[in-house]
Amino acid sequence: MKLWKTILTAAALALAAGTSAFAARTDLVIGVTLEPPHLDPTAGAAAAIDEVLYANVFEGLTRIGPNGEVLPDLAETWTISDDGKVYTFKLHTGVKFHDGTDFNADDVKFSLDRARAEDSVNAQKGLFAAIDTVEVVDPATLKITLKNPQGSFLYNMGWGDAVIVAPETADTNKEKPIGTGPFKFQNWAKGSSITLVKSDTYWGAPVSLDKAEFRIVPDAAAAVPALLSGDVQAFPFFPDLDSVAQVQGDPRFKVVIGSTEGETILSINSKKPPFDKLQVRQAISFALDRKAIIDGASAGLGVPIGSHMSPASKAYVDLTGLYPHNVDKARELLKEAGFENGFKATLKLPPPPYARLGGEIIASQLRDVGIELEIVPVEWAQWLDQVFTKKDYDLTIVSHTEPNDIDIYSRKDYYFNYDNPAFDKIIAGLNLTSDEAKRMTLLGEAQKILADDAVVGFLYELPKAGVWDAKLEGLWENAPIQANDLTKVKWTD
Amino acid sequence: MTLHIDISEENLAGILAKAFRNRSFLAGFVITALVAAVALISFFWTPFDVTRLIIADKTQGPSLTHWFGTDHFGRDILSMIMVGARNSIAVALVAVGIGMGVGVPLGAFAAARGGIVDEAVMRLNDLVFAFPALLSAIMITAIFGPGALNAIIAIGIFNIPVFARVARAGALAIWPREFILAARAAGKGRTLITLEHVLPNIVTLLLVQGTIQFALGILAEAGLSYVGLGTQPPMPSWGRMLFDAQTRMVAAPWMALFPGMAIAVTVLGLNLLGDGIADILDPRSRRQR
Amino acid sequence: MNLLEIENLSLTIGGTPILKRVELSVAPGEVMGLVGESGSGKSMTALTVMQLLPWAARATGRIAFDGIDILAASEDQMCALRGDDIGMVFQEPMTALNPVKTIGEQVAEGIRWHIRASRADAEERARKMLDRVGLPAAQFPLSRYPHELSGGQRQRVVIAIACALKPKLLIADEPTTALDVVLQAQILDLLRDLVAENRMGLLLISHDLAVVTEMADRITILRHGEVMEAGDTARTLSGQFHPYTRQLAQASMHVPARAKTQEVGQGKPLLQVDSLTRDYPGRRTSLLKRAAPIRAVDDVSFSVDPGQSVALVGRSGCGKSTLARMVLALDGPSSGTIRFRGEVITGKSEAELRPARRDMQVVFQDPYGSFDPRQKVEKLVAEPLHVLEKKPTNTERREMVAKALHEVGLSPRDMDKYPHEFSGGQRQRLSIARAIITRPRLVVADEPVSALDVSIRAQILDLFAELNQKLGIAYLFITHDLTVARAITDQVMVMHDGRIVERGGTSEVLDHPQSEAAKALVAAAPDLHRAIARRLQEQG
Amino acid sequence: MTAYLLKRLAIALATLALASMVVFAVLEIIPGDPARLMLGLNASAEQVELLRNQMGLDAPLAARYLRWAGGLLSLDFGRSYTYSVPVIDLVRERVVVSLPLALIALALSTVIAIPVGLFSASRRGRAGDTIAMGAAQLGVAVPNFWFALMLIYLFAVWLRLVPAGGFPGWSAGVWPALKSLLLPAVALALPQAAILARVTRSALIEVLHEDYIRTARAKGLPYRAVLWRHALRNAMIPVLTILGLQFAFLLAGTIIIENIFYLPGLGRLVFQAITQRDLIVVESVVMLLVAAVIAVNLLVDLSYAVVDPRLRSRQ
Repeated sequence: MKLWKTILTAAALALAAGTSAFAARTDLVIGVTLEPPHLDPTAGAAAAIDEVLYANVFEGLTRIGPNGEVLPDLAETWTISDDGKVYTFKLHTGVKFHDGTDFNADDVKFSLDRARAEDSVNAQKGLFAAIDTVEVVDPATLKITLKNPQGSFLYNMGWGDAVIVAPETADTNKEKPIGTGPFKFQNWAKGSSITLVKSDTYWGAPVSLDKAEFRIVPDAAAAVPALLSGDVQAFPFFPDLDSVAQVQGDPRFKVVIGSTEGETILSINSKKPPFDKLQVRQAISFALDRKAIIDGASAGLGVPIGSHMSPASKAYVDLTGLYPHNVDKARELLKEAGFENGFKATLKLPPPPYARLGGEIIASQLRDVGIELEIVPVEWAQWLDQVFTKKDYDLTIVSHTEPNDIDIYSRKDYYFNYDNPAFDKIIAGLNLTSDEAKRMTLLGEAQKILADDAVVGFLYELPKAGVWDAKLEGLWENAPIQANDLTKVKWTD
Repeated sequence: MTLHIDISEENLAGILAKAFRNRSFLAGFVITALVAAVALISFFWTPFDVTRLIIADKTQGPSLTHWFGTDHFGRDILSMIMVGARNSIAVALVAVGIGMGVGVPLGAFAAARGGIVDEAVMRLNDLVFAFPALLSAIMITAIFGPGALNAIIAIGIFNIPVFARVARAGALAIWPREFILAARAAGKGRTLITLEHVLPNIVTLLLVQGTIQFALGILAEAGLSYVGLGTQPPMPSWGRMLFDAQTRMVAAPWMALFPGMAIAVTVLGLNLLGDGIADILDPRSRRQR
Repeated sequence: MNLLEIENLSLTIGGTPILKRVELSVAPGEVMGLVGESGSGKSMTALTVMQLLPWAARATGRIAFDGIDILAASEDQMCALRGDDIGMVFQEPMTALNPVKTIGEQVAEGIRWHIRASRADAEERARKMLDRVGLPAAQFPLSRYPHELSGGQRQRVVIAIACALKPKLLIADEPTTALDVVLQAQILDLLRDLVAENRMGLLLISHDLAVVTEMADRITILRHGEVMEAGDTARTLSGQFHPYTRQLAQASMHVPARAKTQEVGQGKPLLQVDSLTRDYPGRRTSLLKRAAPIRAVDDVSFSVDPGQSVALVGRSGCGKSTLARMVLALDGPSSGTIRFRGEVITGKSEAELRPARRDMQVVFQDPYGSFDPRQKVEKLVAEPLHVLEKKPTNTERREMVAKALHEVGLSPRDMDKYPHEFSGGQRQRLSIARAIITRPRLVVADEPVSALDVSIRAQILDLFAELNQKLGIAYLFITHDLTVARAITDQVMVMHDGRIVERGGTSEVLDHPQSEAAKALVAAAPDLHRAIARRLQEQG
Repeated sequence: MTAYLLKRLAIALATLALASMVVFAVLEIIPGDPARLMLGLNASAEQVELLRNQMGLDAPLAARYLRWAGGLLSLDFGRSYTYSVPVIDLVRERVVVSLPLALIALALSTVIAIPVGLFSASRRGRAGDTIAMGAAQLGVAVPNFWFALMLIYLFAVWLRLVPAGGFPGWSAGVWPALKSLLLPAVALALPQAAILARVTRSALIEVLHEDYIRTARAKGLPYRAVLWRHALRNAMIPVLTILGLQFAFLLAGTIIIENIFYLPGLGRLVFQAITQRDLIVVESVVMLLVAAVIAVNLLVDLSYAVVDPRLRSRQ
């Protein structure tokens, strides 16, 4: 065996001769699971777009840092008026777009006005809802007036959907993105990879990579071989959590388990009988064994949650003790609700492994309390259509990865079909409050209400496992937003 | 291609005696019977309950308790393979049933009528053959949703032209025979002749094709389940098990190894059986040995 | 010194004895006839000489060819002999040639292989050889493919392949059995000339005593793998000392005892055919055009009286089988009418035909192919009962089948057997039983005895004759064999190129043919009496 | 000959036309609204309606079919919903992966299968035949995706001889590109080779029973020469038939293999397009594959005529 391997490897080396270089590497192949539908972050919701372009090709006024903090970007500094309504941004000068044109305040005004226009195709128009006017003071100064104070405004301006684009190239960014970032777009081999190269005209601190290729590896099974064979050197979002343990022991790789903003929940259609009964929903919560779910669906890497808030958040309140795994209690509650003999329902599962695997486990756990679930796997297209839009479902599993999104429970017509005026009031108050302490209290109350109502089955915070070559440094450990910021990435050789 | 229809001139006892002297047939028969037996036993007994997930026991290697190890949910793989056998067999069997049930009458009818009817049936066949089977199966399951039932339909549809072709070719080889002329001279109509004389004489041909399609059906079910469009959990199926195993190849290779072997062995058994039947019934092979 | 010397040859295939102590010799320039019924081991003897036996075959004894011990020869030595010193011609010309190679390639191949001739030389020699066997360059260039040739032409190509290198010994295994009598005569002439020209030894294998008598200097008679008798042809056959030889010779010349037919003609004819024509569409020459239609049956009229036995003779492809199928209402005519028992049966539906079918049955040539092997005799023989107005009960049916079986000389106990349990002759009896079960008035028999060995053939002809007498059934006998026609029919119709060219009393037509077609047929037909007479005459 | 070819051509075109209707009809009933998918979670009903209108999704069925079919004829396949580029560009990018892959696999399978089939047929019943055919039986029985997984772990992960997957593009050089197609080609080819070897063997054995083989032997040709000169060409028709079927399978049935090796080929394009409801891509690619299958079958029909003079002269 061993001998064979030696011989064959020698043969391989002979074949591969001439391909290796000894100087420190300046190229990187990053594995991503999903291919972006197009390359314009201001015109699509897909996280895959940001994963390639955010901070690399496109930049905003502000940006989100590795731990979710707001950092200055194209805006060098800013001042906020006392009433919290007027923001004055001082922009960097000497910034050029990749097509050679200059960047100035007009571009910012254009970008923001375009994003909040009536016919805008921006996927997150809500980010700009508070803006009243955008004024160009001079080419390096911009004044934004809000309709009312908004605590999260600077954070909002750091989203990928709020990056600055040039008016000349705005319409062609989907195919050929032109931004101000340290990397410029080179090539998109559809279905295969997207290549970025270093921009020579970058205004900021120079990056150390010359070339970055985002290789699309849609099949989780292919991730490990791709990594082991050296084809791909980094998977910031490693799709195959079960194999993490095995890669962990390998000195060639670094494994980083970080947090995300993904609250993974068992969504319940709470208007549809029997789920309109509180006892039924609570019974489901008691029936769930979160540890088993995390072990089975996320390789034991997730953190259990008791409400819709990331444990990493300052506002987090630990409510996991509210519904401990208790089959007897669950059966009792079902009996109270009139379902002594249980009932049947469907569980629609979108494609990600956390949903498909978690679904199997949950089906098995609910069977223990008498609820028979029929598992219906659906593609994202069907999920959006049937579950999200038409609300034609009983139960589903999905991870809500947007940061600070507890307000979704107050949205009218959201697919949970949840309606609680008390909760809506808290959210409304939250929007008008910029005082940090007050906000924390309100957020705590909101979490408590959701947990008490057992609106959905709160499962766990989706883990992020990053796996990359041990010689590589500078990649994000956590995922406050879904992005692969390459500005600080370098090889240490 | 000429088609040689053997008209066996022996009775059942003779054929059976020959069958058990044929190595292919014997090996195929033993394997197939074993798989069928395992599937049957699984209705009454399996080493472990496959409906219970015991996450604490997940991905354990083969041991004395779990001969083939456990899967990512702590289920016993041997038990899963046993239960999965009935699913694989059921899907393939029903798909062959659909193919035979529709294809054979169609092919026999085309051969009996000839002319425009024959042409129409054959062109319809061409049409189905023009669609790559797996691609179409994926399209069908995409329309109706994944699941064992839709997998059966998707696989079954593509069995129809296969059986139509075989039945037609077989029937066309029978129709010019003198005994058919004799039956026509006796005033029998096409339908009656097809039923009384043509079909009984192409049964063996269909049987051989049946085992081949059965084996292909098992492979197809595995393929569909492997891309996640076949049998759905919690029902175990071999392809589904491979689907679950694909991301755990390095960590838990036994999860892929044993279901893969179950598929290979079953398909091998069926193919050997088909070969054996063809061998036994082909007079030329007799002449040689 | 003999060219080929076979001594004490025994052969087993997979343990089954095929040949037992066979002795045979062929001298240069001599024609040795090897005669025997099917299964006697004639072909196996030839294949042993060629060493082309199946793998499981084991031969003992001695075969010497030109001083070479064939049984001890290596495969390489045999390859050198085959095609060079020993040539062989097979029975089935339609399948003996490779369909994807030109006749030129196939004839030249052996030449190139054996004498390492250049392609051009080999082709030139092949050309000459084809000219010699009667395939002139103008009509048959080397680039022809086998499928473009007729059966007789193909057999000439096979002979050209076998004789291309002027072998010392030619083995011809039933070279004319698949051909009609006229072609048979031509091919036999060709073989005779080639033997004479090159002083070849010829081992001629045949089941037909008359053919062998005409051709062979000496004769060896084989039965069940054993030599029954061997010797000078004329003396052996005229003397008929050995009982088996006598049995064979008599069966070959057998004429069933028949009382002269009832001179009928009273009332209407049973079958009346008027201006019957059948065209087959021509081949498609392009998407829209077709060649002119092929006329298989051309304006044929005749009638058959009740109880009358009529022969329809002609060369293969003359249209006689097509005519028979139309009479049986298995095929529709392009124009013309057929009346049966006075009623028109052309253009009728299957349901309307039922009454006619009751009175009209058929016996086919192939005793193996005419029974569905999946069904038992009872069901097979009872098949025509389908047309009865009243379906018989099970008991009635068994009784009827039993009676029919009895009438053809089989036991009613055979009812529960499968066809494969019967021999060829017995199956033809079954075939006849099936034909008479509805007590028909007309039986159409398409070459009913041509696939049978002579001794069996004699028995079946007797049965036909007996049934004709006993049940008054009229026959329409389709045959290419004039002896059969002579044996069993009152009237003969000669068919040529789709037309009936001559009709008359059997002996009248066969003894004094008027038309060219009939004359050719009669002249070509081998006749044992005549052949023996000629042999004796030659020897003085 | 021309009549034969014209007839085959006419049948092929009719099948193609019929197939286009089937494809169109089938995709009409796939659930899932492409417009909704493109706009994502937060789009309003009006936005979705607007997009549907822009994409021409609200036109009547027949009109849409005619527009689509007409487009196909002029090689205008429309624009991808998800990538918003012309479908023809997508196809062009993918074909340079799928076609070479299929061709390499086909060549590989032929090169392996024909000699093995010849070997087995000429040694029928002996040890060599039994071993070769046993291996072929196994080859047929093993699912190719499972085989692919095993290959990856052996050659890419353990021995690191070839890449585990991905395609560097032909611009990266012919050798690296070929290297990345090697393993998938082997995974595809071996099971096909097993089938082809079995067909070759049985076709040869069938032919070896023919009378003309005896004629050739009686000519003095040694067995080997008979096998090559007389048997092989006659056995080509069933072999060609299977080759034709296999090419169709290889070109289109690579969906699973392309996913395992993450090759950007047509199979994966269509698989992704189905899940993303990029119907215009699905329609076009499926039609393209169907056309390829029909074209290959036509080619096979043509090659019959080359091999068999009986067909050539049939008027």
